[in-house]
Amino acid sequence: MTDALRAEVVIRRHDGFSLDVAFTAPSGETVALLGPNGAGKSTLLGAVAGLVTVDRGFVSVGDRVLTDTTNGVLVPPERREMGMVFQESLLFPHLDVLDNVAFGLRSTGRSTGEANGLARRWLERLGVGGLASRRVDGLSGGEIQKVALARALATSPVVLLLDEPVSALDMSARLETRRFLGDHLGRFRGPRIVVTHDPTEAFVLADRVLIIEEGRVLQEGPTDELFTRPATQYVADLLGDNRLRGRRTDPTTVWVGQAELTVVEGQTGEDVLVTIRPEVISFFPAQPEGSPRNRWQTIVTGLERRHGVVRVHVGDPLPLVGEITPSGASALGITPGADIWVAIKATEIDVIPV
Amino acid sequence: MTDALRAEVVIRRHDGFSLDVAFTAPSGETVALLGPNGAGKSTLLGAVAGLVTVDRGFVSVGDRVLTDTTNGVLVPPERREMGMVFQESLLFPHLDVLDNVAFGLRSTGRSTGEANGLARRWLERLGVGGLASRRVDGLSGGEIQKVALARALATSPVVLLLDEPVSALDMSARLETRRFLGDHLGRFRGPRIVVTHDPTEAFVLADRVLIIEEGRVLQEGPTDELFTRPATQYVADLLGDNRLRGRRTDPTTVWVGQAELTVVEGQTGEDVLVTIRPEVISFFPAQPEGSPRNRWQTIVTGLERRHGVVRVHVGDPLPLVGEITPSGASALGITPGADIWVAIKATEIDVIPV
Amino acid sequence: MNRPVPRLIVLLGVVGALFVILPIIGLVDRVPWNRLGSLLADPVVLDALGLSLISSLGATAVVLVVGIPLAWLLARASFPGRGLLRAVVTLPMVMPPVVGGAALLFAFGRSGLVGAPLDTATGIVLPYSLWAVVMANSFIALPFLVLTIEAGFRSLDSRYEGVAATLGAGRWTVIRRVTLPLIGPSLATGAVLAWARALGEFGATVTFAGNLGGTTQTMPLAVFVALESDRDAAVALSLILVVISLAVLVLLRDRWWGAR
Amino acid sequence: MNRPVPRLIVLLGVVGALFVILPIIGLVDRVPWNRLGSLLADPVVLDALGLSLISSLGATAVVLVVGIPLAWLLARASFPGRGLLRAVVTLPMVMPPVVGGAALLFAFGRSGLVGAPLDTATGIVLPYSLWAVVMANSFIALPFLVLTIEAGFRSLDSRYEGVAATLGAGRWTVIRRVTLPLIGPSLATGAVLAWARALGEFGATVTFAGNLGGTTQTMPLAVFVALESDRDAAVALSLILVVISLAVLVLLRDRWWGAR
Amino acid sequence: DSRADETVLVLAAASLTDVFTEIGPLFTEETGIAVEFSFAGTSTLREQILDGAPADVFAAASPEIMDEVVGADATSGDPTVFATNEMAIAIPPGNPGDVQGIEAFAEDDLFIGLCAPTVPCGSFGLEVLQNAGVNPAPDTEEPDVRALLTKIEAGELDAGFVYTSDLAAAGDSVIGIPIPSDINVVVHYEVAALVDAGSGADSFISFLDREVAVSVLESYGFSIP
Ligand SMILES: Nc1ncnc2c1ncn2[C@@H]1O[C@H](COP(=O)(O)OP(=O)(O)OP(=O)(O)O)[C@@H](O)[C@H]1O
Ligand SMILES: Nc1ncnc2c1ncn2[C@@H]1O[C@H](COP(=O)(O)OP(=O)(O)OP(=O)(O)O)[C@@H](O)[C@H]1O
Ligand SMILES: [Mg+2]
Ligand SMILES: [Mg+2]
Repeated sequence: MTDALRAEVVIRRHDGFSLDVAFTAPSGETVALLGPNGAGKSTLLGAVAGLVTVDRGFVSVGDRVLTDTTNGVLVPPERREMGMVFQESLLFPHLDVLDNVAFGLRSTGRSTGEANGLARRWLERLGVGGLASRRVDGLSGGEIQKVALARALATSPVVLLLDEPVSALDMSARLETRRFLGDHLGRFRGPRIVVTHDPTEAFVLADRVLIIEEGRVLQEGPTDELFTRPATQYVADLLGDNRLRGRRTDPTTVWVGQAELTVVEGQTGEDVLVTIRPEVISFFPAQPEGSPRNRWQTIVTGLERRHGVVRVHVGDPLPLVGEITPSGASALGITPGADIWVAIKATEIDVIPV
Repeated sequence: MTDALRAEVVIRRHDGFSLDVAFTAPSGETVALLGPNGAGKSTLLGAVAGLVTVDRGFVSVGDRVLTDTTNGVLVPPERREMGMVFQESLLFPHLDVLDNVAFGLRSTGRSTGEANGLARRWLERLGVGGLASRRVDGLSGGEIQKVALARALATSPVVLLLDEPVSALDMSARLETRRFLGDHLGRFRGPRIVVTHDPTEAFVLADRVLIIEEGRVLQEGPTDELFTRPATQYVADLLGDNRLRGRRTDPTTVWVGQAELTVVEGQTGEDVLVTIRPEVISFFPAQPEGSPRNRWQTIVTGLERRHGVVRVHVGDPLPLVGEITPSGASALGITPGADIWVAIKATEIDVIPV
Repeated sequence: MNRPVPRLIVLLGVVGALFVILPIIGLVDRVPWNRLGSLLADPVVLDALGLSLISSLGATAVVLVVGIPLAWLLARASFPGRGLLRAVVTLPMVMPPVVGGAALLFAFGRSGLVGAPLDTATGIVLPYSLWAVVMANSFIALPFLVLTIEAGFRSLDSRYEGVAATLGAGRWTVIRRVTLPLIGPSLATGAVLAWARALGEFGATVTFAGNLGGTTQTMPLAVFVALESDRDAAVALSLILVVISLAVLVLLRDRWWGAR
Repeated sequence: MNRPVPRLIVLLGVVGALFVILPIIGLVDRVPWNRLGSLLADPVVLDALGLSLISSLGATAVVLVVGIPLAWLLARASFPGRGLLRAVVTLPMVMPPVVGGAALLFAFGRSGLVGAPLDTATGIVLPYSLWAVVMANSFIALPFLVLTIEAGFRSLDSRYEGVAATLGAGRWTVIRRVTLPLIGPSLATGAVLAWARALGEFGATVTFAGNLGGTTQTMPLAVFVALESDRDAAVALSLILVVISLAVLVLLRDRWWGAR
Repeated sequence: DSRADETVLVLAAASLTDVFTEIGPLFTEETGIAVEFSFAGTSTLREQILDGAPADVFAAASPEIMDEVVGADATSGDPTVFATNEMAIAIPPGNPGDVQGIEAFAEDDLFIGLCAPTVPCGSFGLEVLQNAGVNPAPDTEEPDVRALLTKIEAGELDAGFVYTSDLAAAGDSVIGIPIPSDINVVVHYEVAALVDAGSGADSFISFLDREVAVSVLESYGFSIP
């Protein structure tokens, strides 16, 4: 933990947005930064890198204080040794691809020859060695992102800040780059932060996850813990399962918002986290008879096919996602907007006191 | 089919890249355009929209010929009535959010008041009504993409061309926008093309899929057909399953590249498509005993967690992906780079002559 | 991030500013303040002031109308001799203005290349009129506008124009609502340079248009004539010119420069 | 997409170009070609040519050194009176150059605000030297450079500078390798405008630096002197000036304008 | 001798350019003193002198400006008249306006040029017109005689007043019509040494009265008082 990144950042904007986040990214670990659009993820990375003015804040790497508003410390970005991949990539339009990647190397004192050699190797490592002499403005979206990644990694920074580094990559390049990043991040000794919207990415790349929303930390912790115990609906949604907070009003009844669920017996009056795995939800065209204790009519709000199953999103009174086979879906004639009955056995609902 | 979009586009660039694609997008249907980075997807959309010069080509919507190099027809982009969302969004930096969305409406003759009213409604529909008076340069990546989408949809174009319209959106916004797009696209009468790297998106949004690679069409067809019969490795990879081309050298042996597979009996000498569903692949820390006829040692090249299962990618001699439970994965201690044994029962391998 | 401005930049910038400010202070220092009132009431001065404003604004309008298209062609169209054309357009800046005025006479004067046939055909003689003043000012001011705006066109990301076209904006709508606003800073700068240069124009004007109070005598001409006999008046008139342009330029505040 | 250029743009552009080209043809038409050789061999002319090149390039260097920082401050720093400072910097364009020269005398002349103490302290007298020519040229050329470059700074996407900083580039590296290249077209245009204006400078130079053959007599001054007596020589000298600047400007080919 | 490395700097009115350029070498040959000239408009030279320009001699085309300089104590001796000039009518070759005499200056449909009343050639021109009883209809009032001459030579004006010395210098490019001496005016060119002038200043001033200088002055159309 000697070279952990510590950051406390407070920013207030005139338009009402404010950011107030504190976190620690241990050395040698990857933190995935998740959150909805406009949550403040890019702003936070900018503040850590010293590019965004903070109203109040503290940033340090190990013993080295980079920002400390109370003591007036503000190390400029170029001396923070932070490699950053920007969300919009921002390749230098006046330089070709190789010079873009060599830029940091030359800025930090290497000879042109050495810088170009290293830059070329980085481009090759990212599978875009052939673009070295290309102008930036003819590159495809994915090519741009790979070059931007090479540019940030080439300077061997102490801290890595990656703002959606693979969003424009095609699936196989994404997998490859992710694998490459995983490898690279594994060998990289410092702390690293990866902004992503993709839980898979978080799971594969990150040791810890930091979730922010509207400029506040919603949850933080080791990846596994977070995936098993999401604290909020947003986090649960993000991870794709039905995890809901509710309250047990009598031994076998839990209220989640407007919905009453019958569950396995427990202690009345406690706040609980309800988890309903998508597979356990059954759908029927009309009111079903039989064992399931929870059944209600609702409306299909969305359909998704993911890896061979159809994920059915339903609306009020309890927004849930269930999973059925494609053939089941077509037999039921499920389409967005259709009325449908949902059934869940009480024993299939996990209820954990919180 | 009266207003189908027909396009034949031939472009040759000095750097060796060439595009030679022909396709039809039927009216009222959505075509997903998939392909690896640099395949020519954005270039193709640009050519259809009249923004990119073609060396040879023909573009028509219904009876209306928009490009016809043999007859020297070239309708300028502003009279093609094509709504386009660009990969880099390209919001006008000199206009605020509302004016960006109102731009097209005003350009096509509406009064400022009417245009602003409509624009405001589109922004609200996309969940960013609150940004109306914001400058473009402070928007987050996701906000930018939503505004760009509103801007393109607001002009009620005849053809929609969407270049990765949701890549910067967070998961729930993506789902929502996708749902919204699905809705909107469903009501939209003309042809529409969506570039995406996400097969789920293609599956959910598209009626047809067009896959290009290195400027050539690899496969085209209705979404379902494509998902069940991908023609190439790239397509199979894209869809996540193990579909491989091989050759049967004796009744029960198929060679796929360097790998020999024992399969159910068939006709010697035929070319076959081999499909191995990820679930049927078993993994062992050491050489397994027992029924599976196919077993070999390999190396883990990647791990992905997708919806509750761990997808294990393995390398030579046969790159495959298998799926196991997280607990199984941790019990086996699977990590990238680990040695592992793979076993597949012969009866689980589908072999289809091609 | 608001980083402190590097000292060297401040230092050099201040030197640059002083280099302009000190002479102006020197000028203000010599102004015969007590005579300013009577000079400002002098109809000759008022005429000159009016003519200066009209002709400099007229010239600015002329160079905007022909200069923006010319800059567009230089930046965007490719045709043989483009580099040469750009260089030729720059020449009015390099020629001593008196020579520029003579060249205008050779071309548009009564016995000039174009002027002689024009006189024969229509009886119109361009020199000695307000038109001539505007022409002389335009000739001298054009390069400033063209080169500045051409630079603007060149640094413009032309993809925005494509975006506008897909949104249904025709050629002219794109130019009006996308291209020109995007090159706003260059446009404003070019116009200001052209206007200011036209306002101070002396040599070409006096040579091509002559100097007749009330018809072609602009402020710089009045200053020059006054300088011959009445130095204090000349300084005072210069001050008036300076104050007026200062007022106009300050009114074109920061945002007119079109910060992105 | 290579769309045909709109006719109106071509038409206006051609009008603009002809407006410059016709007078230059008129000028070329009057050149006494047979005397060109002997004029070019005349040591007075050669001196003037050399002085013009030295002083205009010197002035360009001076205004680049102080003008870029000044433009930077005007575009980026915020301080009270910024709008006023910008307007003041524009003034040398507006003043008749002869008045500008007089203002320079008032400030830096032997009995000027700064010149008098300088003379007393060090015995250095600025006017009537090559330094004075460079100063006069710089004074007149500065605004062109500053305003053009300021526009460049304003349309620059400053995020690129942030990117460069995260890659380890210090203040000066960023300026040298990102900021200045990105405003390349403006920089080139500003420098060309300043150089061309300095090359053609007459009024301020003759007033502040005098007209001494071999010391302060630049080409425009030589043209002035020739105009007194030998009109043909004056036209020929102007042509030489025009051809030289044409050559330089054509050599600064398209790509020097830094197409993005 | 000690004069060899001495240089006289003469600030001279622009209209003296030719004649002084020719006299200079004669002066040096005769006295061994080098001479340099700085030619500019008389008023520009005034600015430089009032600022303390390190010059030795001032040769002005305007007695008024000379008076101003004297009044500012910038001269070391009294100014002396070394040459005179007269006004003449200049018309372009071919005489497109069919100008026969001073009466043409009143014709509205001719293009008539004068110098501005504030400059010497303008005030003298007005004096001539007054003497002739002609009410002029000028189309332009040029800031100096050179500008006027440019327009006449280019055929842009039908007639204007210039100095006889200008006619001599212009050669065939303009035609001169003399003005009867009863209505003409005489123009005085004055020269004076400046304060702090070197000893060469007086040598130059007195050289202007010598026969060699006088003949040069006369060859350029000047008269000697
Ligand atoms: N310069 C700015 N001025 C005003 N508001 C800004 C500025 N920069 C960002 N914002 C606002 O601050 C909020 C946070 O923006 P930020 O870019 O950090 O979001 P994000 O979490 O990265 O979102 P996304 O996933 O869409 O990229 C947004 O609402 C954005 O509009
Ligand atoms: N103006 C141009 N000049 C030269 N090459 C270009 C130009 N535009 C695109 N290319 C090249 O053409 C190829 C196709 O580019 P295109 O942008 O169409 O790819 P894409 O399929 O959209 O990729 P991505 O998924 O990465 O966005 C790329 O290799 C790209 O570098
Ligand atoms: Mg962001
Ligand atoms: Mg693309």
